[in-house]
Amino acid sequence: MTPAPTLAARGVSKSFFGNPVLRDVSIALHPGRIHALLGENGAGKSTLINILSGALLPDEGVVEIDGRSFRGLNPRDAHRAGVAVVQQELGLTSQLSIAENIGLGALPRRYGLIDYRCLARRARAAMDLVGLDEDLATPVGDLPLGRRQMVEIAKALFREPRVLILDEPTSSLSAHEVETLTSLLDRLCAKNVAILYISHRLNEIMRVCQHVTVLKDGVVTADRSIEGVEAADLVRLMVGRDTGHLFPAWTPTTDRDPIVSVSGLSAGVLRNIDISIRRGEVLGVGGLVGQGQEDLLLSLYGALPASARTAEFNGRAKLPSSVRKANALGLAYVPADRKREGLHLIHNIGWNLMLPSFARAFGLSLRDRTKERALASALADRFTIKGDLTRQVQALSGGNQQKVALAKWTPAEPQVLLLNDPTRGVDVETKREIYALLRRLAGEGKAIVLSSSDTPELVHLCDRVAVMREGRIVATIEREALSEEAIVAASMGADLMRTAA
Amino acid sequence: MRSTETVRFPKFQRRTLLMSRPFLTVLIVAALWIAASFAKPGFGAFGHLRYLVELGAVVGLAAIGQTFVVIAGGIDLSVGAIITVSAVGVPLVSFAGDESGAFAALITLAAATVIGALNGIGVALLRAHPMIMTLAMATFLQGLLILLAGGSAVSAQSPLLEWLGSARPTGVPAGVLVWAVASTLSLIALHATPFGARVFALGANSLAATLSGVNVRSTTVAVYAISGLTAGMTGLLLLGMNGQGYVGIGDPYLLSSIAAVVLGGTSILGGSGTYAGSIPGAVLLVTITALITVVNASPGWRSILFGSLILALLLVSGRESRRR
Amino acid sequence: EAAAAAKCMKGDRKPPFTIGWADIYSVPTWMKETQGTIEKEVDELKKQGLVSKLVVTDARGDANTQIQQIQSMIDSNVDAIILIAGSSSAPGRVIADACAKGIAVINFDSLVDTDQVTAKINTDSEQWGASAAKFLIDAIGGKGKILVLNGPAGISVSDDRRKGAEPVLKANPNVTILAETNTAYNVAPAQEAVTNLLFAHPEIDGILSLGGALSAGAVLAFDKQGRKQVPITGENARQFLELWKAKSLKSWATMQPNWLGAFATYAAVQALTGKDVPAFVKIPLPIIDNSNIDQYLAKAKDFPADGYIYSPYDQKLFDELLAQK
Amino acid sequence: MSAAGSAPRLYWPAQRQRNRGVKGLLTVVAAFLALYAYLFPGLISVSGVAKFSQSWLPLVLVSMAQAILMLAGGVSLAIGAMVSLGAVIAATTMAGPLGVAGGAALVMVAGLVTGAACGIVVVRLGLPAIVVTLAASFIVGGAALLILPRPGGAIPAWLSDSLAGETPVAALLVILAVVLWKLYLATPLGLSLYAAGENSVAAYRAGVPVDSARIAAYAVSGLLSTCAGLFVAAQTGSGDPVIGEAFTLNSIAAAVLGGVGFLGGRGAMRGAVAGSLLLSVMINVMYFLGFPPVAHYIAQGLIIVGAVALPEFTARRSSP
Ligand SMILES: Nc1ncnc2c1ncn2[C@@H]1O[C@H](COP(=O)(O)OP(=O)(O)OP(=O)(O)O)[C@@H](O)[C@H]1O
Ligand SMILES: Nc1ncnc2c1ncn2[C@@H]1O[C@H](COP(=O)(O)OP(=O)(O)OP(=O)(O)O)[C@@H](O)[C@H]1O
Ligand SMILES: [Mg+2]
Ligand SMILES: [Mg+2]
Repeated sequence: MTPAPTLAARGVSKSFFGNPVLRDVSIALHPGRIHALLGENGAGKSTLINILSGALLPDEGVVEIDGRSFRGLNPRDAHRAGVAVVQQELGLTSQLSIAENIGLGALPRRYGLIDYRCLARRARAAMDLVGLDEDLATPVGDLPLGRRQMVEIAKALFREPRVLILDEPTSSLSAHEVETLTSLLDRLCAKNVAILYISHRLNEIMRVCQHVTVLKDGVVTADRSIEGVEAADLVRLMVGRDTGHLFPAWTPTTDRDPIVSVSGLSAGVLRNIDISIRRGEVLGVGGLVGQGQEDLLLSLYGALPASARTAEFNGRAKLPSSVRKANALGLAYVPADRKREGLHLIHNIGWNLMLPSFARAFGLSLRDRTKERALASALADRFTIKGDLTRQVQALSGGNQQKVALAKWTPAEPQVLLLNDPTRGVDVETKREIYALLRRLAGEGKAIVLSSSDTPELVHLCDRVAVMREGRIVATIEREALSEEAIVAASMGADLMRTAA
Repeated sequence: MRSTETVRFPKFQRRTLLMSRPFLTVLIVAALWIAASFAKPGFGAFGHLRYLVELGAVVGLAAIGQTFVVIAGGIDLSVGAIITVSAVGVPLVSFAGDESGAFAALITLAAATVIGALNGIGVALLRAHPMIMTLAMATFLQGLLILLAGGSAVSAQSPLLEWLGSARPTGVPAGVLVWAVASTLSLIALHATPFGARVFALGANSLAATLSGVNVRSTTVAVYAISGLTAGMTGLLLLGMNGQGYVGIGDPYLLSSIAAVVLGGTSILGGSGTYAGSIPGAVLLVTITALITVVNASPGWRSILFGSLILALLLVSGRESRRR
Repeated sequence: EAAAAAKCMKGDRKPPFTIGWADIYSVPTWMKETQGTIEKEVDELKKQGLVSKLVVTDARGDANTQIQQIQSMIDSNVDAIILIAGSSSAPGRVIADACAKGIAVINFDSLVDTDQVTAKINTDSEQWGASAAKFLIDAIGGKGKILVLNGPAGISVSDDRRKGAEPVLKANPNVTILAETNTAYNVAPAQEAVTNLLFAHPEIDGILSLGGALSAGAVLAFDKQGRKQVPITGENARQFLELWKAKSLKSWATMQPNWLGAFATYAAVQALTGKDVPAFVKIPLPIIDNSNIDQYLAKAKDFPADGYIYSPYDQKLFDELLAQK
Repeated sequence: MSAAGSAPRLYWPAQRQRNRGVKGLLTVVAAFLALYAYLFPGLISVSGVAKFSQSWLPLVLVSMAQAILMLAGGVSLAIGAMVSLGAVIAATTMAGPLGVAGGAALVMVAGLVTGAACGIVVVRLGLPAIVVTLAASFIVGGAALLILPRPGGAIPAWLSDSLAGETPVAALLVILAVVLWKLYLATPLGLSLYAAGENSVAAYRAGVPVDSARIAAYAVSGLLSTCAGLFVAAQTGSGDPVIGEAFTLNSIAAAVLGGVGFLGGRGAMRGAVAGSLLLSVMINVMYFLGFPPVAHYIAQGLIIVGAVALPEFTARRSSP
């Protein structure tokens, strides 16, 4: 006989504009248990947690807190009842300090004013829990994505929740940060907090969680203890069929002449970088989060003012000085922060897919709608973006948004693809598709630069991995020597390697 | 692939049209006209409605550029000043050989376009906030007007301006014809060309637009240049209609151009909207002004009535959908 | 040793003087013309060694900025301030400060309410309204339906002119006011308003227009809509006078002469040099009617197309005006 | 303030961080103030400060009123009309039976209520702020005309003398306004402004009282505007129903000049205050430099663009 669930949904259904997203879903979160919620992109996970936390109202069904059912639950009530949600990457106010962000919505007060002393103390405690050592007063806008994610988590912990819901908390975290988080979850679990954990990284799920609910197309396909379940089983439950290996077979490419080579590159935090990118390879860029990986990609892409001693781009001896020039040289870039940098959320999917073409075309020519539709449909098919393309991109689930951000470059037939964490928030099945696509493109002689916080991805997919630390490339590891340990060691610094050796 | 196409791009639904802001705004204008002509006989006379559309043309022309700029995520606070400079500047560029006045008009329009482009350059290259840049430009132009105005003893009338101000080919005022042509061109540019798509991209998310290869600078300069051009056209039309340019002639059109754009459903935050809404938006504004004029009340009450009407119509014509 | 005769004067200021001209908004053509007469007068006074410098500020239509600029004039210790007030109430205190510091303050055109000035110079706005109403009522034969066009609401000039017309209108119960408008003193808004009113009122017998370029707008509106012109009052705007002639209107106009600026400058120097200057100089309203319109139009080309054709002036006229009690 | 100087330092360091965006502007403003003091040494005296701060105060107040709204993701075109409303209420009541206290209370209530009404319409009905406040400017302006159809009314002389006399009360009022703003921002409702302005959906989900924060911002903004009107009335000794008109655009200019963003959550109040100071001191500097009006216009345009563009230009761009 298990104790009563702290938070539960009973027979919840929800549809958007007539499209059912959740159908008769029930889920129960128990104290001291880490509960995994699994499903493909668009399965309805975020919608479900939005309902659980009062951000959305269900069409049918009820949310229960400690056995009491709520009809019109709103976020403030949910907070008061001890439910805290870690939204992914969206909840922070960039101008306010880390501490103020952590406290927002639950600020301690004295005489009606914010008690900054208390806030500082408690925020510091929450930050310590997640391993944030930044100054309390740092504006959140200054932080790289991964750190912001940690702030989000600290913000949830600040409220000392009884129920903690995490929506893909690890997708922008480095291996080290993931470690911190998992041990933290274990400790919370021991303190009888009920935890709901969403992730597309199955190995994490297998390691961290005790119970799993699988959603497929808005219906619960499994609700069971995780004991004795294989990762492959989970995938089958999510996808509805057997799938192959996550990573495609790696075949060495023969075409090895560099398409881009730069020496002495300086830009943003980058200091004197030498790099060459070869046709037909996937060049990984690894390291702890925020060591200059993004600046490297942006400066190659002409989006960041940069200088270099020598540069050779597809036969042209100069760094591209603008994005347009980079595009003309055959470069394309897929940003990590798809909502801010990659997509136009208020515009529809088809339009987003066509935007690079609009950017290239002669401005005052007439658009050919028929051709646009055919092209957009073909792209959507190829990247398995389902459904109506006239919907706004913001109505897509996170993973599907990422597919749009990738797919839109295909018509430009880029020679060099600069990818900044392209599989963040993407479900296994889509990941598999993306990986296969990348290898296929490499096989066609394209050059691919893959910056990733997901170390296994670097190990299994790349021909070489450049590891960055403090704006420099500290090691370039060839295929033969590639392993997670090697990458982590290089990213933690030469000193560590020496002591390790 | 027919079937996927219809799934991907479902047939246009009639409800979508009926719920669209431009259409609602048209309905409101129509309703207002009908109601007013019952209340005030004479208001709904053909001649009067025609006159209202003619007045709408003035606001509407200025709103063309404003729509482009607002969709691109900016705002142009210099339209009033550009209108005035164009109207006042024509005599200065008139010369003896130019019988029809066409050259003077062309030079004026070119100058207005250049002024607009300068706004764009300030916004794109100096990274000055659009409000600051265009406000500063309006200030410059005021200074220019001190030099220009009052010095010209030349009358500005020319056959072209005469035609603009009073001709009615086939019963349609010339200004309305010009407006119709300009509107058609703008709608095409906005919705049927890659340039238009870039304007929307810029306004919705300029960072993502840059990273998608959109030339943000040239697009920015272009939209402000368009705004300068249409403000110049407004100036010429006003000059024709009033027989005389004067300092301050453009002032009322700054706020009304913005109001027409927003009443027509274009988001002031940029990235979404259509000029198709600004057209009825412009007519709506002049209609309200006309209504207020024929109502007998003290200035205070008239002002209150005007504000309340705008508010009430805004309530009907729809709400700004929340972003993000 | 000059006696300090005029108000505010302490007799401690020696020529050549610095004159501060606190303009409310220098861009409109009427203001530009006024500025022209001031500069001409200053040049004249410079030749006589009485004035050394003219300092001009432009408040861009904002009464608060004007206060700030007058304060700067006091800070820089100008000898005289001539001003058109942006608000009849707002600059009162700062002007009183200037007066207390022995600066000659001459206020013309738009007047302030305070009496802490050396002199105020203006035509009589109420008389303006009354004369205009009288003319119109005579012109329409003492009865009929009229429109009243007035300047912006909330400012004292337009309010005073309307107030002046009121008793005359009251005394003629057969004259009905169909509608009243308040717009800027400009052609376009007046034309727009009158056109709208034309459709609402099939019968209009006359238009009482209280200044600026409103009348030109009204005439254009009648013309464009093919309505027969009606008797109309107006001001000396060149465009209106030309339309008057071209359309053979039954009309009457008066003016706010631009040379008030020159006169204010002259009066300031008179006060500074110890002469007596009356606290209020009432400028008789010059009248334009069919008898003298041709004289005005003959001078038209000397004036801007959107400007005002003002009556002639000279120093003799100024001296006479200052001598009146 | 209870907040200051806490053990793990937070309040002041966080404040300091917010200075970064306005450093360039602050330098420009300081340079202009120095130039002004050089051109007019009389500035550095009690009455010099008094007079200058009197002309600056109304602009500071309206710039703050505008900046609050812009931080909350709104904007107001009704600021000028609200100033006029404040002025006419003050001028019609203070010399009457209500007295100064009653009149001042009425001015404040009018500002709070009108502001809140605007806020409720914008926030609850989801209408675009720019048109709602445009409509409000006509309604409020009309009300001001009804209360006082032409300039007039009166403010008791002692009040005018104490607020706008030879003592720098206005400078103290600027300080008071800034301190009150700091206090407001140190309340949960005040701080929520930033979150509500930057990303209202996320803020709502995080339990931030988004709607109340925004409506409160409109109310505070209205209060500041009518108080500016009260001061203008006191400064001039009377009321004028159209005295505020120029403040609408000036307030926007000052706020944007100060780096307050149009989309909400960007910038800081100190920027808006500095922006208004620049706009105000510029007028005096140009006077003492002996510029003719044409040069005023040109220089003003250049200074405004320069003050925004220069820091932007020199700052190294660290993001694309
Ligand atoms: N507000 C909305 N309007 C329209 N459709 C929506 C809305 N919210 C969600 N959807 C749709 O509901 C479905 C479920 O979305 P949801 O965000 O819950 O998926 P998810 O399981 O979280 O996916 P991901 O793994 O990609 O985050 C998607 O198809 C999405 O397009
Ligand atoms: N106007 C809107 N129309 C449609 N969907 C919207 C709208 N506003 C918000 N959404 C929501 O945005 C969601 C996508 O972003 P969000 O970050 O909320 O969820 P997510 O799917 O979990 O993304 P991620 O996986 O990156 O966390 C959609 O699932 C939908 O619920
Ligand atoms: Mg999701
Ligand atoms: Mg997701």
